[in-house]
Amino acid sequence: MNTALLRIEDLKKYFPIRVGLFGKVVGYIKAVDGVSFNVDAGEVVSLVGESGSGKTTIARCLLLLEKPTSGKILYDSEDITQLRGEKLRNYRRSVQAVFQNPFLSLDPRMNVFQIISEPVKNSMKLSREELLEYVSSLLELVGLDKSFLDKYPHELSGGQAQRVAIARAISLKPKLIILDEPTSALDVSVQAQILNLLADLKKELSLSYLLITHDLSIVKYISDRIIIIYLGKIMETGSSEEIFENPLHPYTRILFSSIPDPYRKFGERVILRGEPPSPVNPPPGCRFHTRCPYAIDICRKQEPPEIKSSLIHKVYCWLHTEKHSSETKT
Amino acid sequence: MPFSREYIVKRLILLVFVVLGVLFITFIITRLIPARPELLWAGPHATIEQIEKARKQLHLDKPVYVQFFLYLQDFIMGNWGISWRTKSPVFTDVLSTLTATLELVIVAFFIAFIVGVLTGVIAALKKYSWIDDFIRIVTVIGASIPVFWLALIVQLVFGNWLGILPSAKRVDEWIVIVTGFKPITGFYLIDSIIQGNLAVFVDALKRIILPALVLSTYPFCLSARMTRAVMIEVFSEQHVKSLIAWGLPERTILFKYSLKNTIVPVIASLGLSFGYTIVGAFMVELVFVWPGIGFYAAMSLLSFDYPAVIGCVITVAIFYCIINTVVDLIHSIIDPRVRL
Amino acid sequence: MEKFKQQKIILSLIIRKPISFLSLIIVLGFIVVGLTAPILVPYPEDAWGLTYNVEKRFQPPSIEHPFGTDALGRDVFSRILLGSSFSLMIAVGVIGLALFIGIPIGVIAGYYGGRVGTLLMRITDMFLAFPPLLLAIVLAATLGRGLLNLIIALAISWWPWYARLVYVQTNTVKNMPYVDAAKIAGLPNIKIISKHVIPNALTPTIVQAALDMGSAILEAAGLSFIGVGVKPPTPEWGLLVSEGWQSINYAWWIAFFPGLAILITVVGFNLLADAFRESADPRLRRTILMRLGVKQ
Amino acid sequence: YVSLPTPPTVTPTTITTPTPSQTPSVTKKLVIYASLSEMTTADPSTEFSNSILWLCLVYEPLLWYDPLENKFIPALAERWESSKDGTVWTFYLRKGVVFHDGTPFTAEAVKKSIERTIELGQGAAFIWDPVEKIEIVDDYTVTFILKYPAALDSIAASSYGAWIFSPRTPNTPEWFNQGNDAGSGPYKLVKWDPENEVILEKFEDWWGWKLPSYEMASPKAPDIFIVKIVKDAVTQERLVVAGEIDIAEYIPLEDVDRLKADPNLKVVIKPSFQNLLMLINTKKPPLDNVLVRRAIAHAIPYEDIVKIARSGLAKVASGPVPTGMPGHFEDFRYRYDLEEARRLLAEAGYPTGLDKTLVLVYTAGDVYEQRTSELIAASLSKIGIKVDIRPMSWEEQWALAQSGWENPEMAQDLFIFYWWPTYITPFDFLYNMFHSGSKAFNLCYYENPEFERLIEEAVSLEGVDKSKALELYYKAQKILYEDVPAVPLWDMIEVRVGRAYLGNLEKAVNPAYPTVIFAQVLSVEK
Amino acid sequence: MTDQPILQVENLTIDYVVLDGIIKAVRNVSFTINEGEVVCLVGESGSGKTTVGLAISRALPENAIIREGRIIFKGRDLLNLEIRDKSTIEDKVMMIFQDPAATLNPLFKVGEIFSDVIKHHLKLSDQLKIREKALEFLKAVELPDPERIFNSYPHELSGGMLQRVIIAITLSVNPKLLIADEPTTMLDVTLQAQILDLLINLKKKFGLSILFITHNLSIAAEIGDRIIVMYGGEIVEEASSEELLKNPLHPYTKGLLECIPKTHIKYSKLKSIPGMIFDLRNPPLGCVFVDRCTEATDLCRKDKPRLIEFLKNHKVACHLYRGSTK
Ligand SMILES: Nc1ncnc2c1ncn2[C@@H]1O[C@H](COP(=O)(O)OP(=O)(O)OP(=O)(O)O)[C@@H](O)[C@H]1O
Ligand SMILES: Nc1ncnc2c1ncn2[C@@H]1O[C@H](COP(=O)(O)OP(=O)(O)OP(=O)(O)O)[C@@H](O)[C@H]1O
Ligand SMILES: [Mg+2]
Ligand SMILES: [Mg+2]
Repeated sequence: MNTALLRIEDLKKYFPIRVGLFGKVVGYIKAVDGVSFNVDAGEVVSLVGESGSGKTTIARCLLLLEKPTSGKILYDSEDITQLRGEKLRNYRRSVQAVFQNPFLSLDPRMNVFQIISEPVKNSMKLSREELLEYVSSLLELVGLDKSFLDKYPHELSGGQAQRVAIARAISLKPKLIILDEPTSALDVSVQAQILNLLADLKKELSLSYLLITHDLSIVKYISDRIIIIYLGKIMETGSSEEIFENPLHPYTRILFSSIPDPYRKFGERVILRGEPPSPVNPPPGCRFHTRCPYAIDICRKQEPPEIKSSLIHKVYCWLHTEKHSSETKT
Repeated sequence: MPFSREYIVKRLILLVFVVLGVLFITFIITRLIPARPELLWAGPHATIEQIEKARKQLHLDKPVYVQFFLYLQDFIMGNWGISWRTKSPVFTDVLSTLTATLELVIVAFFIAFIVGVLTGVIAALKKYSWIDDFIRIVTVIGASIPVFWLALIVQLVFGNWLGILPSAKRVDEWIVIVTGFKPITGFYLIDSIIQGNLAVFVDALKRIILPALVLSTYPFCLSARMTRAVMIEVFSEQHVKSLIAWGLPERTILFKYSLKNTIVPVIASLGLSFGYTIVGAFMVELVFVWPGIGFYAAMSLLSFDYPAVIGCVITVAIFYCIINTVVDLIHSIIDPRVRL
Repeated sequence: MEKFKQQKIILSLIIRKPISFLSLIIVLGFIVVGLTAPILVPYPEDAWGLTYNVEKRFQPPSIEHPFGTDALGRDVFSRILLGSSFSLMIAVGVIGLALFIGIPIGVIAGYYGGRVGTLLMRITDMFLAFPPLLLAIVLAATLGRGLLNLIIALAISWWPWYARLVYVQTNTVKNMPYVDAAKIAGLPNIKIISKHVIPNALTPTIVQAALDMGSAILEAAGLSFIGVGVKPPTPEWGLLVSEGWQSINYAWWIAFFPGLAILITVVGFNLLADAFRESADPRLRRTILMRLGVKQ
Repeated sequence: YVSLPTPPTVTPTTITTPTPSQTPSVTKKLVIYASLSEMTTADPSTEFSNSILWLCLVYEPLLWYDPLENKFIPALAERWESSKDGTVWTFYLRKGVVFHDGTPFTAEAVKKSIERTIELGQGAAFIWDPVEKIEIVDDYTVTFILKYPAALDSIAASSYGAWIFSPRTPNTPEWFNQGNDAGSGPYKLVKWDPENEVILEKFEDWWGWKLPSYEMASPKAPDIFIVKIVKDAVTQERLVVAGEIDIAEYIPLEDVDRLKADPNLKVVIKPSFQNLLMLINTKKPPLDNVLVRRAIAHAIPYEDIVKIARSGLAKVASGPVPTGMPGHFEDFRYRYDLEEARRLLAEAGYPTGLDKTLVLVYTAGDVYEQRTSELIAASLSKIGIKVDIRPMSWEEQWALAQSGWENPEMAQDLFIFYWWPTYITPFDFLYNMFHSGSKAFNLCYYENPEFERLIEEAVSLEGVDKSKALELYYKAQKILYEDVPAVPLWDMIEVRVGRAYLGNLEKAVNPAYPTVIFAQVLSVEK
Repeated sequence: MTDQPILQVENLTIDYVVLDGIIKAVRNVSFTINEGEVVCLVGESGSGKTTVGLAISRALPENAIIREGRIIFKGRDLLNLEIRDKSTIEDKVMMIFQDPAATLNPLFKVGEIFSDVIKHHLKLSDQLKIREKALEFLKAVELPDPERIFNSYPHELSGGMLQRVIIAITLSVNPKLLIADEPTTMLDVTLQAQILDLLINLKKKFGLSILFITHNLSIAAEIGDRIIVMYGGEIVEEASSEELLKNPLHPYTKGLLECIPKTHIKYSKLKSIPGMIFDLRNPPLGCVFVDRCTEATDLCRKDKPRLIEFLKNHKVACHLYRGSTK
């Protein structure tokens, strides 16, 4: 696909487990274990999965905060881990991020002006006045006024702080913003404000988002494409509509039915049993088989193949292979 | 056991490294800082030949790294040199003085720990009351008192003015001779009990009270303050709150549940304070004429008796390391999350 | 019952404030006196040990000599007063030097990690394995008596604490999302260290260090007392106690008052530290507990 | 005061020992003596330091010397005589003496002991330098042939290196330092813990006990004598006041008056032959200028130093030979006169004082030296001489001073220094501190051939012509007085504090044997 | 479900004393819980939900002061109860907490704590019986291998399992009322569903009443019979869950409902509530929501609206609904 802004191919990230005085490696946490997807320009892709499924790790790899164990991350058909000099700077500018806890992502010792202007100062030559003007305009864009310029993070509310973080993220005019659970630390009323803002900014600045979350209600609201991930592997991916209307993977279905819904009464949901297994020794075959109510023999032995339901709706599940689809219905 | 054999092995390796480190530092201090170490080593009244001999003995004619290696070798062979003052091997000197100090330090730590934890618990329970304020002020003062000065004052007041307790020596010679007391382990309190010698026991006990109390001031205040702080912290932790919400009696919550959580950091801080206490013992022993390693070290220090000083330093450092290992072991026994 | 409890709490908080205030007064007083003592002393010659007076030996406290006179007939009060200057010098010197060594090591080891970091921290651990005061004593004895040597000896036994504290702080700060944000923005390491890591990692250390000055005074006095500190006739408090020890049966005031001066000063610092701990943010509290050896 | 921890039936100084050998329990007299410094070695040949304290009780020399009455007291020798030229000395030995190991004492022991001391060549062995050879005439007569005339009676009464010990024991340094003794004296060594205590027990077979008229023995002498190391004066005072020890060696001097008033105590004040000097580095400018040295000598407040440093318990020195010793003269005191000092300094070319700060070293921990140093510094500052006083350990101080022979610039300027005699002769003071042959202790780095000739001649005359010898010593000291290589400060007056029930305490102290208490003459009255 | 109130909270007002002032955390809160009913307490962070819960369990921290109010449980005022020992009350109130990993003392085995609770409340002393009882309840919360869990330390169990253990502990003493303080907030969506499911099943099985505290209106609507909305330490609205969803009255409740992303509409503007909560040390004179309310009038600023039953079984505290009571 030529329009792909960012292309991730078979990304793996293993964290070594070290013990002892000399840090002997006794095993690996397979946080991300062979993930491929792409983010197109102007698109919102959501990465959904339970805690520990590797969502943040993928994001950190994309942000060059973590070095992938293997696999490629292609930007302009070049592997970003190999980028140097101007190209690297260009990539850095194009991909920005907003994190979960706004208070932790703002330096407590800097005021709002310093926070937002820091990346700008680093990559553009602006005079003090220009800088002030630019930062003010960014603030305006995220719905804050000039009076915030010299406030410190602890003087801000959660929502305001997150707006500042967003202003910082857009200050370099990026193409893609990675949003790692941008609202999960905020109260519902504030969450809505931030989501609105993000939606507005996307339109105004023609941004792409990679949204990381485990809250499906947000996903439905904002994203074009959804990737369901479990224990470092993709389970299902497809357009937002397709997945919501026709979830194929059992895990996806269970996730959906787990979302509390004020308009649904209790008792109609599928309850998932058990806990996610450890990423150190992920189960063989399909990773989900230990908790899957529909698991059949082959799930325990062999990794499921990719099944295309439509051009972009893919699922990794034995139950949807020709051979086994009949068994699903039982 | 909540700790593995590997852990013990690891700690032993660590101990070796620590001793190596200490030896390295002492090597630097004794061989590289003084302008002419052989002069110091040969001691006073040394003849030219003796100085030359010392030079040979210190391997000063060899390159520095060879010197260090040979220094290590000597140390491992138990060849800690001959004290200039006592003319006997430092190793035996250190061993013979160690028990006196250990007896003093153990008694002091025992007092400090028991009384300190109790005081801390009271302060934590009576948080913000006048009792708490009082304890706070007393323990802050206690932690700020120069131990040598306290020793002098205590000796002056109790020994001289009030005359309540004897304020010098470990045991009275007369009683020792009268009763035919013979030290076995070197811990007089234990030895006298083994021999059923009440008179020596009482005398030794009387004589250890003042120095031990003085020496325990700092660890006592430390453990009281730690206990209070940690206890209050523990009280605010969810697991205590949940027990309260579930209606368990206060006694159980306090003495069974909270105390256990409190004890680890308190012991850890005590272990850390061992370093200060042992140096405190230098001064306390000096003032109370207590024939321990602190007294020995202080005397050696004043006469620049290098072999003896190094021997003491290494011994204390090894003990410091051992004590911190023990603290870790206790931690692992108490806290199941810690696997060693 | 509930009402009573509240009154108790409020009362206690009110009591705490004056105590904290008092501690502040003591510390500020100490600093001011330490800076101005050379001008203030009533008998400067006595204070500097430039004189003696046969007639005035061992005079008990009086109006003329509030703390009495010593074996050489010098005014004890003057000597103690001037001693505060030396204590201040020692405190600032030791802490300053220790920070000067400890901070770069802690920051480099914490931020860059890796081999160099491990090596630096192992060296630090090696020093920490030494009982702190003991190292200072041996060093002071080797270097010889004198103010500067005393400061060097104490600082060398002191820096590993700060190195470790800074190391831990740096490690925490290094993993904070705001540092990640700076990295994402493409800031070079030097800038990240100077703008984010140092300001955030150092504040608790600096506060801790300032409050450690009491301990520095206490330990310096201890060294002088056992005879490896400053040399006479420097009116350092520990040395004054040691000199007074000789005549304690005859003239208790010579040893008593300098000890009291140490006590009051150190209490001032420790009470202030206490007040800080009570009101400080949990981050600072954690670091203080860490210095006490509490594993978090 | 400290309550006595003894059981009520036991009096402080008499205790009952259930010794298995003596079936009925006997009451023994016990005396504890507190010593400030720890013991050094137990080898009588090489010991040159604090162990003299108990060696004097365990071993005996041929003679004792009482300098205050200027007489010798026979010990192992009953009589002695010398040839006219003072080169042949004959000693007639006491009969019926046995060593602690049971060996009878004969001339062989004398020869072997002294020869061993000479052979080992350590400690005070130099005192036997004049001896050419020792000849055994018969079992109880021994003759010393000397290379040059010398006062061998004084040498034989030396406090160091003159002990006679049993020829039947191994007599190696190791054997001695394991706590064995080979003496013949009134006490034998029971416990040897040089850092804490030394315990001596009465040797019942000592010849002196059986000799009622012998002045060095008392019928009520202690049965057990303990030397307890108590390292500071304050504690010693406290212990003796509390009755936990019987004799204190060192107490804070300002307390002497108070202790004198205590009816339970007895304070003995006796001159000693220990003196304190300030050695001047005569090789280092500006102190190589004799005028500067003289100026310094006049700028030292001798009287005040005695009052402050020793609470008056000392005498202002007059020359390096202490008061009371032969060879001491009263003519060598410097006048404390700041005007004169300033004048001399100006004459030397320093009208406004020295531009260099002088380094004065003294032994750390010695309060008398410290106070003295501080006074000197304070006083010299008045004539424009700045002094930096440095407390050092003796070892450090001495090592620094040693470097002065090679490189006087590196060494200290002023050195506060004690001396006390090995045996009673002015030569010991004058040679050791001022003769260029004595590199170890001539720490003024003083070289004066005329002076050296004078004292060498004087010492050789000591055994022959005492008055001529003294005349020469006078001349030599006159030279020192003018050259000022050192400033003698004070001659010590010693203080011992004992419990009141100790009779003869005064008699038990002898300035020729510093720090020794002759326990055998004590009379325990309770 | 009967209309018999098992718990009546009247005029509960609670302050916290802190170094720099007094936090007025809960003010004039009154509500009831009927037997067998699930009442949800909903509100933003800091609105005083936990404080109310703790007050009912009589487990408020030391610096909390109950200014006034009564908490009547089964006819007895829990606040006036002279007896310090809660085990003497036959009908217990038990509480479960937000963070399962922090609820159990990490230094003790699960079984040890479990046994102590049973021993104390049920006055049992036979270790075997206690153990039996514990295992029975561990089974009841659908934990696999109760024996192993009984002998485990808390850190050896995952969050979901721990929350089940805690539920087992609290249920083992036969409580009549269970206070669940955000028991699922720290858990993953899938586990959250498990625990909610379990709670509802157990409620039926043991005939419990539950005060369920949450900030998630969706959850509240799903499991609650009745919902109480709190804001800034006061109750602003109270109604059955259907009624509240259908017909929210208070502007705050309305806002909250509109904030929840609607699953069916995409990229539409979400409604949100502007502004932030006031400083709890200085609660406003008038309505608590006045600063963020789009419909606020002068009256709202001056006069505090009382909680009135505007519709049947639907109470609201807002001046908009003055006068025209049903
Ligand atoms: N730096 C690291 N070192 C070791 N393990 C790590 C590291 N970072 C993440 N992990 C592990 O990798 C796995 C995936 O973590 P990740 O943070 O990517 O999950 P996540 O999907 O973002 O979860 P959450 O929803 O909790 O944020 C987890 O098991 C985690 O413990
Ligand atoms: N122990 C305490 N000391 C002081 N203030 C407290 C204490 N506990 C709670 N508070 C304060 O009281 C107010 C109400 O707290 P509470 O915990 O009841 O709110 P909540 O509704 O449960 O919030 P959350 O959703 O965050 O749990 C808050 O402002 C909180 O900061
Ligand atoms: Mg994450
Ligand atoms: Mg809460």
